[in-house]
Formats: sequence, C-alpha cells, structure tokens
Amino acid sequence: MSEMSINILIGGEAGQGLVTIGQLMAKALVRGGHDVLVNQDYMSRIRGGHNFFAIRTGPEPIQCTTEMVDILVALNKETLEIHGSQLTERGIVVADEKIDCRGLNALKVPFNDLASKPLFYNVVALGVLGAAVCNDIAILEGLLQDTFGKKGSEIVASNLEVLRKAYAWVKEQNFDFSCMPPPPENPDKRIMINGNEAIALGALAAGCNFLSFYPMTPSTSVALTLINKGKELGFVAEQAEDEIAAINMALGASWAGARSIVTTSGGGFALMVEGISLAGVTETPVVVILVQRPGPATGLPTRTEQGDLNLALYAGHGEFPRAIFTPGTPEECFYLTHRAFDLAERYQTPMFVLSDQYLADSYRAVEPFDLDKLPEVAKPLLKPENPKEYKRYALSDDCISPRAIPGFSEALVKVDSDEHDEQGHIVEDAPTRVAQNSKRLCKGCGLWAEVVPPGYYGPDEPDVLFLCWGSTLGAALDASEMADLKVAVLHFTQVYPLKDEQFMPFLEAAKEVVCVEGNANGQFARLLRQETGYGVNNFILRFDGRPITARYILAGLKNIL
Amino acid sequence: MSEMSINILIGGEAGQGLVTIGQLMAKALVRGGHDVLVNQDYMSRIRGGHNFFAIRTGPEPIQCTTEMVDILVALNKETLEIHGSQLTERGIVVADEKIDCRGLNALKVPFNDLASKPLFYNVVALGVLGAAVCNDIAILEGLLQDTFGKKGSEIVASNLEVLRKAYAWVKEQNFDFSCMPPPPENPDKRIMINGNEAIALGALAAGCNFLSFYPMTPSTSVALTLINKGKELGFVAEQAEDEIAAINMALGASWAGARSIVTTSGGGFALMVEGISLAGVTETPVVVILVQRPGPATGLPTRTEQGDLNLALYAGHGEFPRAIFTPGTPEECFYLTHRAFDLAERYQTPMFVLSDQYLADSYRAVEPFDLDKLPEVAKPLLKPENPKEYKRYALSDDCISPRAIPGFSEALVKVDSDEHDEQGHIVEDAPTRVAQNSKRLCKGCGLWAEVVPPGYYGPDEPDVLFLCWGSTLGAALDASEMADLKVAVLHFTQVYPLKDEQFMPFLEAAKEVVCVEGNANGQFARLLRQETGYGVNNFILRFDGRPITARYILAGLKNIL
Amino acid sequence: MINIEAYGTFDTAWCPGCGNHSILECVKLALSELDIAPHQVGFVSGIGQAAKAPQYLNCNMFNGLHGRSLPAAQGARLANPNMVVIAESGDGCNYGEGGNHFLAALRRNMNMTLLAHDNQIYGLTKGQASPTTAKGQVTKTQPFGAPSEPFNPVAVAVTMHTGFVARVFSGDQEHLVNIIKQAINHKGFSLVDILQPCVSFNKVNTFGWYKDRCYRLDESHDPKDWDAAMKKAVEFGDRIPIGVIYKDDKPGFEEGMPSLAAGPLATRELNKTKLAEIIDSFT
Amino acid sequence: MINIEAYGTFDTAWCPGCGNHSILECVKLALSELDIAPHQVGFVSGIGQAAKAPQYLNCNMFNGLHGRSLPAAQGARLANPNMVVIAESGDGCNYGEGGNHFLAALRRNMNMTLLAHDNQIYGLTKGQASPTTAKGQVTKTQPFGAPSEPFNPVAVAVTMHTGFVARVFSGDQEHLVNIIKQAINHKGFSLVDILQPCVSFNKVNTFGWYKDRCYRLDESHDPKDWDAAMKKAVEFGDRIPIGVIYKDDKPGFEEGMPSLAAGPLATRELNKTKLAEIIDSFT
Ligand SMILES: Cc1ncc(C[n+]2csc(CCOP(=O)(O)OP(=O)(O)O)c2C)c(N)n1
Ligand SMILES: Cc1ncc(C[n+]2csc(CCOP(=O)(O)OP(=O)(O)O)c2C)c(N)n1
Ligand code: SF4
Ligand code: SF4
Ligand SMILES: [Mg+2]
Ligand SMILES: [Mg+2]
Repeated sequence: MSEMSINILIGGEAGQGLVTIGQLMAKALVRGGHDVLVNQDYMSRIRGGHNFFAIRTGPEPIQCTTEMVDILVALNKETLEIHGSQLTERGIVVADEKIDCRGLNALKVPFNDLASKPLFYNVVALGVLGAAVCNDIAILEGLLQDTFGKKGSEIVASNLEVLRKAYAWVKEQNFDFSCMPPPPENPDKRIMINGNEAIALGALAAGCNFLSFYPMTPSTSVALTLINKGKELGFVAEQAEDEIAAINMALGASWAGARSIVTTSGGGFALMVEGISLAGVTETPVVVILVQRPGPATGLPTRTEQGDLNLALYAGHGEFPRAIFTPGTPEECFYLTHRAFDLAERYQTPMFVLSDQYLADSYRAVEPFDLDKLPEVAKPLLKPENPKEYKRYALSDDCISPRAIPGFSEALVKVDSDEHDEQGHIVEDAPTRVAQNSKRLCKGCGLWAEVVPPGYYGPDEPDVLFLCWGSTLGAALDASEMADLKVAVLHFTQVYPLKDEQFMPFLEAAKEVVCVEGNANGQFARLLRQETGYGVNNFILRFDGRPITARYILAGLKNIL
Repeated sequence: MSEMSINILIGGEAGQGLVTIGQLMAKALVRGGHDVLVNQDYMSRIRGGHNFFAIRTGPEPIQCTTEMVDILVALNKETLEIHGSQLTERGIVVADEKIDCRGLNALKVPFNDLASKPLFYNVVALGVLGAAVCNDIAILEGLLQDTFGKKGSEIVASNLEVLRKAYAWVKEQNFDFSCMPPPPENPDKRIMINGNEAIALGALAAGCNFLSFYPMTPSTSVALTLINKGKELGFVAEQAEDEIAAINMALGASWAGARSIVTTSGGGFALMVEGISLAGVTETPVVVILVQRPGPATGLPTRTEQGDLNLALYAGHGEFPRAIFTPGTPEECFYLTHRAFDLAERYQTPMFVLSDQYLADSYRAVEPFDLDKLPEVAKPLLKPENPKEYKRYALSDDCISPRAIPGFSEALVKVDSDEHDEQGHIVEDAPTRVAQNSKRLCKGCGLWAEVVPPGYYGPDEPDVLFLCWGSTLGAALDASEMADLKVAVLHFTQVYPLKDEQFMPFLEAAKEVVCVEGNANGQFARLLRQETGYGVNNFILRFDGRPITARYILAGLKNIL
Repeated sequence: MINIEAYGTFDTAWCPGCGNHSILECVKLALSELDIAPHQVGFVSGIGQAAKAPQYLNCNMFNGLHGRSLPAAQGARLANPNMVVIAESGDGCNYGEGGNHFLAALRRNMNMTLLAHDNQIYGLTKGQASPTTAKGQVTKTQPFGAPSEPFNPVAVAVTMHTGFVARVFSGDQEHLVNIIKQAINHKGFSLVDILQPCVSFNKVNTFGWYKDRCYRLDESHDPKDWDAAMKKAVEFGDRIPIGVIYKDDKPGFEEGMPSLAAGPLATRELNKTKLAEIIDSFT
Repeated sequence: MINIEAYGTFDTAWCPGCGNHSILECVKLALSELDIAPHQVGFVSGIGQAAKAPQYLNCNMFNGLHGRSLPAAQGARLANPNMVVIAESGDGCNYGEGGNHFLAALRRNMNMTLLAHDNQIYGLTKGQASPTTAKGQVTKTQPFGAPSEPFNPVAVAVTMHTGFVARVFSGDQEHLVNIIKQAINHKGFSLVDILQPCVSFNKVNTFGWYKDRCYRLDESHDPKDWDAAMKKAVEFGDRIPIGVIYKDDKPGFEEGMPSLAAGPLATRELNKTKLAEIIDSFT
C-alpha cells in the first residue's frame, strides 16, 4: 500500500549530475526511516539528451514506480516539457529561477546565488530537495560527510556550507511541502541497495571469489560492485577481451577451484551460449547473471525488458539441466543469487539469475542481509577419498559425481567437452554416451525436487490472478491492491524448472488469469503451457523499454475485462 | 516397402578408403536403376578406429537404414567382430583371404593377388562387390572413367585393368549372391545425392551466391558443395576466422546485395546467436543451415542427433520472427532450402534449415531436380521508386518495408542494430520502439499464413500415429509399414511456426500418438504443447548418436503399448 | 567535387569537446574532396560512441554489433566491389571484442578502410579499460590499474605487412583529412588509427596529452621501408609519430578471388543451364 | 626426477607419422625432467587433433571448446597460482577461432605456457586452410588457393613483447624438450609455436619441408634483443630459425593483481565479518 507515498522526479541532461543528487536524496530518505523505490531512466549517451531519476518515497512500503509526479525537480526546461503533464494535483515544481514554469506551483531556486560555483549546483539541489522532504538536516550533513570524507575536510566543509545555505533558503520561503508525509517513528535500520548491488552481495555471501566479464549495460554495476566491494575480500576479477573469453575463463577458474560468476546482458549472453553448453557437458558450476534490456541486437541498451527468458531457457546446444531464478526485489536478488551458487555447486551445471534494467537500477530500502541466517553453500572436494581411483564422472545413484579440484591431491581431474567416460576421457561408443547423457539429464530431477515455489499474494479464489515473474512483482502487487476487484498475484522467482503442484491450484481457483510480462510474446505464459499444458488467455504485455507500472496494468485490465 | 532390399555394409579403419568404395558402389547401383540409401558411421579421427559405410539397396524405394546386414565387406578383422552379429540368415561376408571368417558364409578375396599394389585395394573391393551386386561391368567401368578421367588415360587404364580382374575373379567363384535382387527394367534417370549436397543445390537454385562459413562436421560438405559446384556460377565463398565473423559477414553481404547462406553445426551455431538477433532487428535476409550432431559442447562430433531444435527456435536475444524447416529427405532438403531463401527475402528475417549428420551423409537415388518447376525467388530492389525519399524501415500495412540495395540509386540504405526509426536512425523513444518492434513481429503472421503443412502418410484413424520431424521420416514410414497395427505417420518439414488446423485433426483421430525424436527431451513434443496445448504422452527417443531405425521404433513401440 | 553539404548535418549524442566531432567533420571533408557521393559509400560500424559516427552523415549504413564491424564490412565488399566501404568504430570494438576480426582483416587485405577512433577507453559503457589503455591506468573496473600491456594496433598491422597503416590525431584536422583520403584511395586494407580524447572518461590521454606528443612524419620517413615503419609503429610515449607509417601495394584479396570479377552480386542472374549441368553431374 | 612412466602411455587417435606423436613424447620428457608430477600440472586444450594431446598423458585436464583453450587456461591460473598451467592446441584453434584470446593472452602475460601445434592446416576437419596456411595453397575449400596472407604468431608475439617466444619443430626432439622446459620455467606467458607435419592434409609443409628449412638458433642470437628477435621472427621461407626467438623478464600479470597473493581460491574462506561491514556500507 503506497497511498501515503510521494514521487520525486529529478530530470535533466546526462552529465548534469542528477544521479548523484538522486542517490544522495534517496539515501537521506532511507536514513530518515522512509521507504524508497527508485526508477532510473537514461539514454545511451554520456552527456545531453534527457534522463530522469524518480524516487517514490513514504513511511510505508513502496512496491513499484509510478508515472505520477509530486515533486518535479527540473534541472532544465526540457524536463518541464516532458514531465509537466505527469504532475499530480498536489504536484510541485522545483526549478532554477530562470526556467519559465508556466504557472505551475513552483519553487524557483536562485541556483547561481546559492552555489558559489557550478560545481556546487548538485549540492544546492540536494539542499533544496532535502529541505522539502527531509526535516532533519543532520541526515543530509552526515551523508555529505560520508560522501566527500575521503576527499578531505576542506571539500567537506565547502559542500556543507552550500548545503546549509540552500536548506536555510528553502525554509525561509515557507513553501508548502506538506505532501511529503512525516517519517515513521523508530524506524528499523535499512540499507539502500539496488538489484544489481544485491546480486553482487548475494554472490559474495555465497563465497563467490571469481568474476570474468565484459562490460555491458545494464549488467555492469554487478561487476563494479563485486570488484569494488570485493577488494577487501580478496575477490579476483578480470575484464575479459570478450564475452566468450569471460564464460570460458569462468569455467577454467571453476575447474581449478574458484567459485565463478559471469555478468552480462542480452548480446553478451548470446555470445556465451556455446560456453553454457560447455558448462553443461563438463558439469562445471557457474552462475550467470543476465540483466535484460530490450533487443533484438543492440535494441534499447539502457532500458528494460523481460525478453530473454527463452534464450536463457535454451542457451547451449544439446541437452543438460539448469535452473533460472527471477528475483522481483533486491532481497530476492540477494537470496536467490546465493541459492544459485549452492545449486550450481551441488548439481554441477550452470545456474541463471535473470534480472532487468528496471530492477538493476532500482534502489530500495532493505533490511540489512543477515549472513548468519544463510544456509551453507556446498563445496567441492579438495582431496577425494582414494585419489588414485578418482573419476570425475563416476556414475552413481543420484547421478551426481563428487567434484574434486585438481592440484590438491594426486587425483587427476579430467573434464571434457567431448562425450566422455567416467574418467573424463573422450569416447564415441553408444552405451557410454547414453550413460553419461542420462546422468547429466537426471540431475534435472533433483533440481525439480527443490524448486522455489512461486509467491502467492492476495485473497483465495480471486476474480483476477496476475501471473508474473521477475521485476514486475511490485507493479502487480500495487495494481492488485488498487483494483476494485478481488485480485491476487502469483509471482515466480524461479521460472525453470516448474513444479506444477506448487501453483496449479492457484491457477484453477482464479476466475481469470492474466499474464503480466515485459515482452511482446508472453514468453513465460508459453513456457507455462509447454510445461503444464495450461494456456493463459489474457495478457498485459509491455515492450517499449519502460517498466511495467500499476497504472499500466490497470489500464490493460480494463481492456481485457 | 523395402522388403526386396539388401543391406551392404563396408567396414574398416579410417583411411582405408571405405568411403570411396562405398560411394562408387552406391553410384553404380543407382546407375543400374536401383534405389539406394546410405548410412555413414565414422569416428572423429582421420586414420584408424572403426568406420562403416552401409548401402541399403534394391529395385524398390528404400526409406531408411537398417541394422541388419546382408553383405558385409570387412576391410579388417575388427569389422567382422563388430558387425558379425548383424548378419541376416542369408548374410554373406566379403573379406581378404587372410581374415579368419570363423565359419561364416564368406567370399575370401585374394586382395594381394588381384591388386598389383596396395593403391588398388579399393578398386579390387569395388570390382568384387560390383560383381556381386551389379551384373553390368560397363557401369563400373564408366564410373571409374568418370572418376579418374581427369587424372589421365594411363591411370584410368590401370584402374580398369584391376577392376576387370577382380570382377572376373568373382564370376569364376560361382559364389551365391542371389540375395541381390535384379534391377528394375527401364528405370528412370536418377542422381545420387546426400542431404548436404541437396541443400547446397537448393541454395544455388534459389540464386544464393554468397557463403561465409567456418568448417564444422557434419555441416562442412554443404560448404564444400557450394564452393566446388558453385565455381562455374560465380559463387563467392569465404572461410571466416570464426562463426561470429561468418554470420556477420553474411549479413553485411546481404545488405550489400548478396544472397547469403551460412552453414554450421551446434557449437558454431551457438556462436552465431548474437548475429541471428542482428539479422532479426536489421531485417536482413539470411539462410542458416544447421546440421545437427550430438551435444552438449563437442559431444559426438561425427554422429547424429536432433538436439538443437530448441536452440534454433530461440537463438537470438529479443523477439523477432523466423521459420524453421526440417527436411526428411534429400528432395526436401533441396526444395525447402530453396523455399527458405524466398521467405528470407520476402520476410527479411533469418530462416533456418535443420538437418543432421544422418541425413547429411545419407546418399539417396533421387529424381533430378527440375529447375523449371521451381517458383521464382523474391528479389530486393535495386532502385526504389523515389530514391531520395527511401526509408529502409517504412511502416506499412503488411509490416514489410521494401528492401533496397545500397549503391544502385541515390537511395541511402541504413540498417541499424539499435532500435531505429523508419529511416534506420537510432532512437530511444517508446512510440517508435513499439511501432518498429510490432512491425517486425507482425511479419510472423505472414509466415504463419504460408506454413508448409506436415506430411500425413498412412490410413485414416490409425491405432498409432508416429509424430516426427526431419531425418526420422524414413524410419517412421518403414516402421509404420512393418508394424502389425494400423499405423500412420505425421511428419513435420516445417516445425516453426506451427499452424494447428493443419494437423490437429490427425492428432485427434489417432488412438495413440507416439512422438519419435532423436533427442532426450522430446523437444518437438514440448514445442507442440507450447503452441497448441496438445500433450503427447508416448515417446520413442534416441540420443546415442545413431540414427533412428524402423527396428528401433518398433522395439520402442512394444514398450509403450 | 561533391559539396560537403550533401553529407548533411545531424545532432549527435556525443559530449561537447569529444574528439569524435572533429573526426566526423574530417570524414565528410575527405569524402567530398574525393568526389564520392553519399550513395556510393557504405559505412559499417559496431557499437560504441565512435560507432555512432555513421549515424551522423548521409550515407549507406550498416550499424551492426559491438566488435563486428569488420566482418560485415568485408561481406559488403565481397558483395559489391563498386562500393566504397568504410568501417568505423572504437578501440574497444576493433581491438577488444573484435580482435580476431581485426587480425583476419589485416590478413585478407581487402580494398576498404578502417577508421578506428582510439580514445584508449570504453566510452559508451562509462570508462572501463580498453585494449589500448595504458598499463596501470586506474578505472572503476580496474581499481588496481589496467593489468595488461596495451595493444598497439599499428605495430601489429605493420608486422603483418598490412597494405596501408596510419596513425593520426583527431586534433590535427588538415592532416587527418589528408590521411583519410589516402587511405580510401589505397587499393587494399587501410588502417587509420585515430587518437582521440574522451573528455568524459579518459583523464590521462587528454587533448593536451596527445597534442604535446604527436608530431607529423615528414618525407624523411619512407612508409615502404618495413624496418623504418616498425620503428615508428612502436614509438608511443613521449613522442608519437602521426602520418602514414607503412604502405605496401601488394595485390588485394579481390585479385585472388576470380568469382568477384563479374561485379556486384546483386546484379548477377542465375545461369540455369549451368546449374542443370551441375545437377546432372551427380548422376 | 619424476619417472616419465608416471605420465602413462595411451592409444592415440592420430595418424601414423603425424608430428603430434613426437610432440606428446617431448612434453612428457620435459615434465619429467622438470620433476613435475602429473597432479601438479593442468592441461587446458581446445578442439582439434593437437587439442587431443592432453587426453594422452596423465594430468589434470580441461578439454574445452575449439578456440577457447586460452581463456580457460588463464581462468585456471587465476584460480590457482600453484598450478603449472599448459594450454595445448592447434594453429586453427589458437590463431583462427581463438585469435582474440591469443592477443589478449599475449597482453596479459600470465605465468603459463602455450604449446601451439602448428601444422599450417585444419587437421581434424579434414584439410581446410588455417591462419598459418601459405597464401595460394590449394585445399578443398580453397580451390583458388588460400586467399589471405598467413598469420605469423611468432612475429606478432614479439611485436607485443611477449615474455617468452619460441618456434620449434616437432622433428627435432632434443631441442623441443629443451625449449618446452625453458617455456614452463619462464615466469610469464610463453608461446611455443611447434611446426608439425600433418601427413594426411598438408602435402606442402611436410616433414622434409620443415627438416630442410629449420635451423637451430645459436648463442649469436640474443633473445633479449628485440630488433634481432623481430628479424628472426619474420624469417619464414627457405630458412626457418628455431629456438627461443625472444625473451622479456618483465613482471607478469599476477604481480599487478594483489588479490592473487592469498593463494588458491579453493582454499579461501569467506570473511563474514568483513562482508557484514560491506553490507553495512550501504546504509
Ligand atoms: C556483445 C556486446 N558486449 C558489450 C556491449 C557493450 N558495449 C557497448 S559499447 C562498448 C565499448 C565501447 O568502447 P569503444 O569501442 O572503445 O568505443 P567508444 O565508446 O570508446 O567510442 C561496450 C563494451 C555490447 N553492446 N555488445
Ligand atoms: C565452434 C567450433 N567451430 C568449429 C569446430 C570444428 N573444428 C574442430 S577442430 C577444427 C580445426 C582444427 O584445426 P587445428 O586447430 O589447426 O587443429 P589440428 O586438427 O590441425 O591439430 C575445427 C574447425 C568446432 N569444434 N567448434
Ligand atoms: S564519453 Fe568520451 S568518447 Fe564518448 S562522446 Fe563523451 S567524450 Fe566522446
Ligand atoms: S590429420 Fe594430420 S594432424 Fe591430424 S593426426 Fe593426422 S597427420 Fe596428424
Ligand atoms: Mg574507445
Ligand atoms: Mg592445425
């Protein structure tokens, strides 16, 4: 329920620092006890164009972004033109005094006067906005301290001065910012984190210690977080020459004892497809983080979509098992990535975490992850029992062969991209092929037995059930609460394999099932029909590169019902 | 019905020339009016190991290979050990006199005496076998003439001498070769061709004039045929540095006016996945020939499987239309490849022809393709009407924009891997994205409207309906005729898109539907359920790298019923 | 001469002060001075800031995948030997993701030009080390400094006896135009490695940094002398020679491919009689 | 010294007379003479005839994808700095499909050895031109002759100042063993390009062809002299120098990566306290 929330949108050109302002502001709100949910919209360019950073905030849980704007911080005129129509009735504009606000309810800020030089425009904006929505200047001061501390006390002092001046100026104006609800009393401690950062932390928590990657928006910040936060943990990262190198390097490392991750987006993932197959046949653990953006090909590189589910499902020639996780929140990003590592190690096959640009860049206030509550992640063997007799692909009842790491005993660890015998040597005969291929495929049954059940939210026997996966969770929840029907949400955080008994009763109990997906083909609905025979007839799809919102869903629902 | 057929298996080490003997023998049989069907089984090595070349032949149509052997030509002892148990009751062994045939009915050939030097062993084998199964030595002589003609008359003469000597020697033995039926009278003219050669000819017939490829078994012979047969047609071919280069080169060429093909197998295709997506978004025609072999990864490089259907279906990130053809015979290889080019040009999107090693290497006797009966293949525009106003991605009712070739008028032809406007310029706005993405996807409806219907063979309302696709056609047909139930076959030569009205009545009319596929997961059956909701419950699957045969199907059927 | 206005003026998505602006201008100048009309030229690019260049002039354009401009460009060359083919992309595109294609293109020596905008950084993805980034240079993804030796495309091209090898600087426009013209005129593969400041992400190799180091090669340098060329190719430090480093007029790829002689593939007609004979050869 | 028998004897799938047999023997000799036990060494290979080599000796093995042995090998190195890592594959694998990885590996200069069996042909796929096939050499897929200039891996490696660059001939076993030992001992990336006859598909570069041309470099050649090395690197015709062409003891990749100092990744324990602090830093 985000009834009490407001939505702050900071808009301007790339290069104007709106992300800095936005991040600091959001963090201040979180420190103040508010919930936040950020939606970042940016172009595939470094300067110019039009970007925005929207913070939805309030004292109660926020589930998704919204088109409506309550406070529009316009760093340029264009922002007003583009977003003016999104202002709510109570909507306020904050803009430089030189911008013509055409009669809108605007706080016109004398940026030039408040900032001694253009470098400080950002801090002015922060001070102004902070005064509007955060009644405790100490929080803002602390934030600047944390941010600029490393740069020396002089820098901190000059920033603080500007901040205080801007803050004070706003207070003098007596402008009505009452749309901003007060913070809750005694709020719990929260961290502010986005989907990509949460994935990186989940990986680190699972003992991941090796990354090979090639930069690609919107996945790069997973790598950045691993590299920069992992520094103190002895994390090893290498930027590869291309994505093919990245996946093969990750597999070589995994064979030699690393816990490996690769991070990429659509086109980069496409290049990894052969390597995925190598992971499958060699039974080498690897976790693939695929942060989706709209395709085909380069498509819309900085926008969001859920268009690569099919590719993830079938990436790799030949047949081998896998699991695909599709978190809907940063928390789920953290826990499911952690889980992916455990499964990758136990089942010795590639695991996938699918996110998308919306979730990747969406900061949220989150309860700090409790490391002690995490299950232990499985480990390979350093020294198998009878090293001399060790067989990497030993046949066994559960189809899982003990995985030894080479170099720590006399065991020879042979992995092979060709079909192979138990030792790992190349073979061509039919019986060995059948034995090894069956062994690999049979691991899929184990995976199936421990599928994460979908989340069911809402009343029993609803009029409408929203079927969704991944980042659309929040929008579906919001929409379900806003609709004047009895609506529930069935959200899949694991889309493959599917275990029908976990959800078929929900589908059957609902009057109408509506599939909500961020793609044009309803890829998940098709998968569902493939796996269960259950056909969905109603779709709310979006493929314009923008995140699905509650309003979008409700509008779609009107067309359907 | 292949009741009157016999099966000749020539076995030996790689490097012993068994393919040469086999090809010449098969050709002689075809020239003599017999039908033939070849199954080649070889290891991933150049010398040594064990390979065989099996020719099933007879006066009536042959549909598939068989495990049973009537004439076993053993070029070494191992062949007898491996294949001895496959001999039929009437089975005969042909082997060097030094090989111990352990009481089998054997013609023991004095190879050393008959061949003046080891170089001629092959011709001796041909002469001996020829005498056994082909009563007209003139055919064999003509064949040697054709084969060695280019090397000069002396070579021809010495080969002919050996041939005649071997032939005469056999005739002297009065060995009983009566299992070989006589040739038909007045046979129609046939050519001998395998699946890969037929694909190459189909491409040439469609005006294909550009190939970029990277060698990969079992696809290489498509490239070889295009290169060597295309020489006189001005065909342009380039061996690329890798498969990524191959697909991108083909697309660049296609943009600039070539009719492009790429040929590959599983792992190579995996590397093309990003390029496929580029073809989709740029709307650039290309035909992809994917000759399957067992995976994952390197798998069994010289064997057969139908394991890459899923990958072909979803190769490429993002969403765009495609069609996938799965010929079951060399004739279908020819005609469907031809069709793939026409569709690629008309719909400006990638088209796929899926074959596999079995079909690729399987020579058959085929009616010569009649070029005059082929439909015209669509062509792009050299000069669009108003060159100055030309827009590569003009929106239109049928969602297809006229495709101009750059350089032949003042029209500027801009294609873009980013989302783009009608001109082809990069854009990021939502409405243009929706318009262009919808335009691309809407082409899929056109493709759906002209799907090649599956072939239905056999009685109405059968007890059992074999559902199959691609190379398994012949085995399914043979099995349907051999079974003592009322059996029919539904064979898909186009597996995507699927048009349910073309086949649902057949599925519903059958008592039992049994899916026959050369993979472990029943990929086509899953696709069928995804597209239609129809779930198949009975499967006969094979994934040991060997072709599905009628006996294999019948054995599987026993387990099911 | 074709008026430069025929090449149009477009809004770009580049940062103010970026070297790309200057390169774009020089490309237009070179084309117009060479009297090449927009529809005669085919620009093929990858993905990156540099790779956007063909979006900003009137031309035929194939804006393909990151790293893959060279194969597509060569495909276009093979399809239409009358097309002036120019591949244009960044250092990451050509020497990173596309490194294998770079090597293959040098070996093929087709008649085309590669304009490699070399800002020694990944611009569009916000500042990771590229293959030409100096060893030790700190970036967000290389907090301990770029760990590898930088790639020297010019030296590798000279090693491989590439037809035409030049290094230039986006800040020396007159020189740049001249070299681009020579490159396009050369009948074989021409590499033009264009040093270009990235004002947003490369704070080391700035305009001033290049300006201070780059000096034009004069007549004393004989680009046909391989040893001399190699010396100049590896000079990249306090002094950076710009100009034509190496030149070899050996026959191009096209001359070894008889099937190309018949002209553009788009105008070919299928010879059905010959094809029928080919089918017959399977008897 | 480890007894060579520890490395075992296996049936191979190679043709009789193939140079691979000799190389395999020399590899085993070198390892045993260096006193390296089978479980201490990790062989990483691609796909091809050469790439089968690790199947035929006792060792840890990662037999990966065609063209991708180098990334996997480097991944292994990064995961375990105690492992003796040897990548072994053919010319097609390393310089064709894997060309980009070859360049990157030269730039990284990790402590590992690449044994590139260079038969100047694609053996396993039956005789297509490889990147090192001579221009004009006719094959089934190149009926007009290979259209590109051959790739000279040694020259490119020298150009890039690779740590250890050698060219050897499979037919000179004593020499080969010696060079492999030096390569393994070198603390940085070692390229050993091994000329090897393919009796089945390369009828030009036969045993005799190599035998007639290859001559051992003697002390007069100083591998630390880059100019001299470059001269020897490009000598590939009537005379082919074999031996260590170039050597540079510059610091390896590992030294620029502080996180590698803590030893093999497999033995690391997660520091939960630090991680909790990191999580806290998001407050
Ligand atoms: C397959 C793939 N991987 C990664 C990317 C992301 N990407 C886009 S541009 C770029 C780097 C661009 O660097 P460069 O080629 O030097 O061009 P610049 O922006 O510096 O001009 C990357 C990594 C992509 N588009 N495709
Ligand atoms: C992605 C991919 N493309 C193509 C192949 C087919 N293939 C296997 S080995 C080989 C060439 C081998 O040549 P080289 O590396 O020189 O090794 P050689 O057999 O000559 O020792 C090729 C093209 C493959 N296995 N994988
Ligand atoms: S990021 Fe760098 S390369 Fe890109 S436009 Fe800006 S200055 Fe130029
Ligand atoms: S084909 Fe050539 S490289 Fe391969 S084993 Fe035979 S001789 Fe050796
Ligand atoms: Mg760059
Ligand atoms: Mg080779």
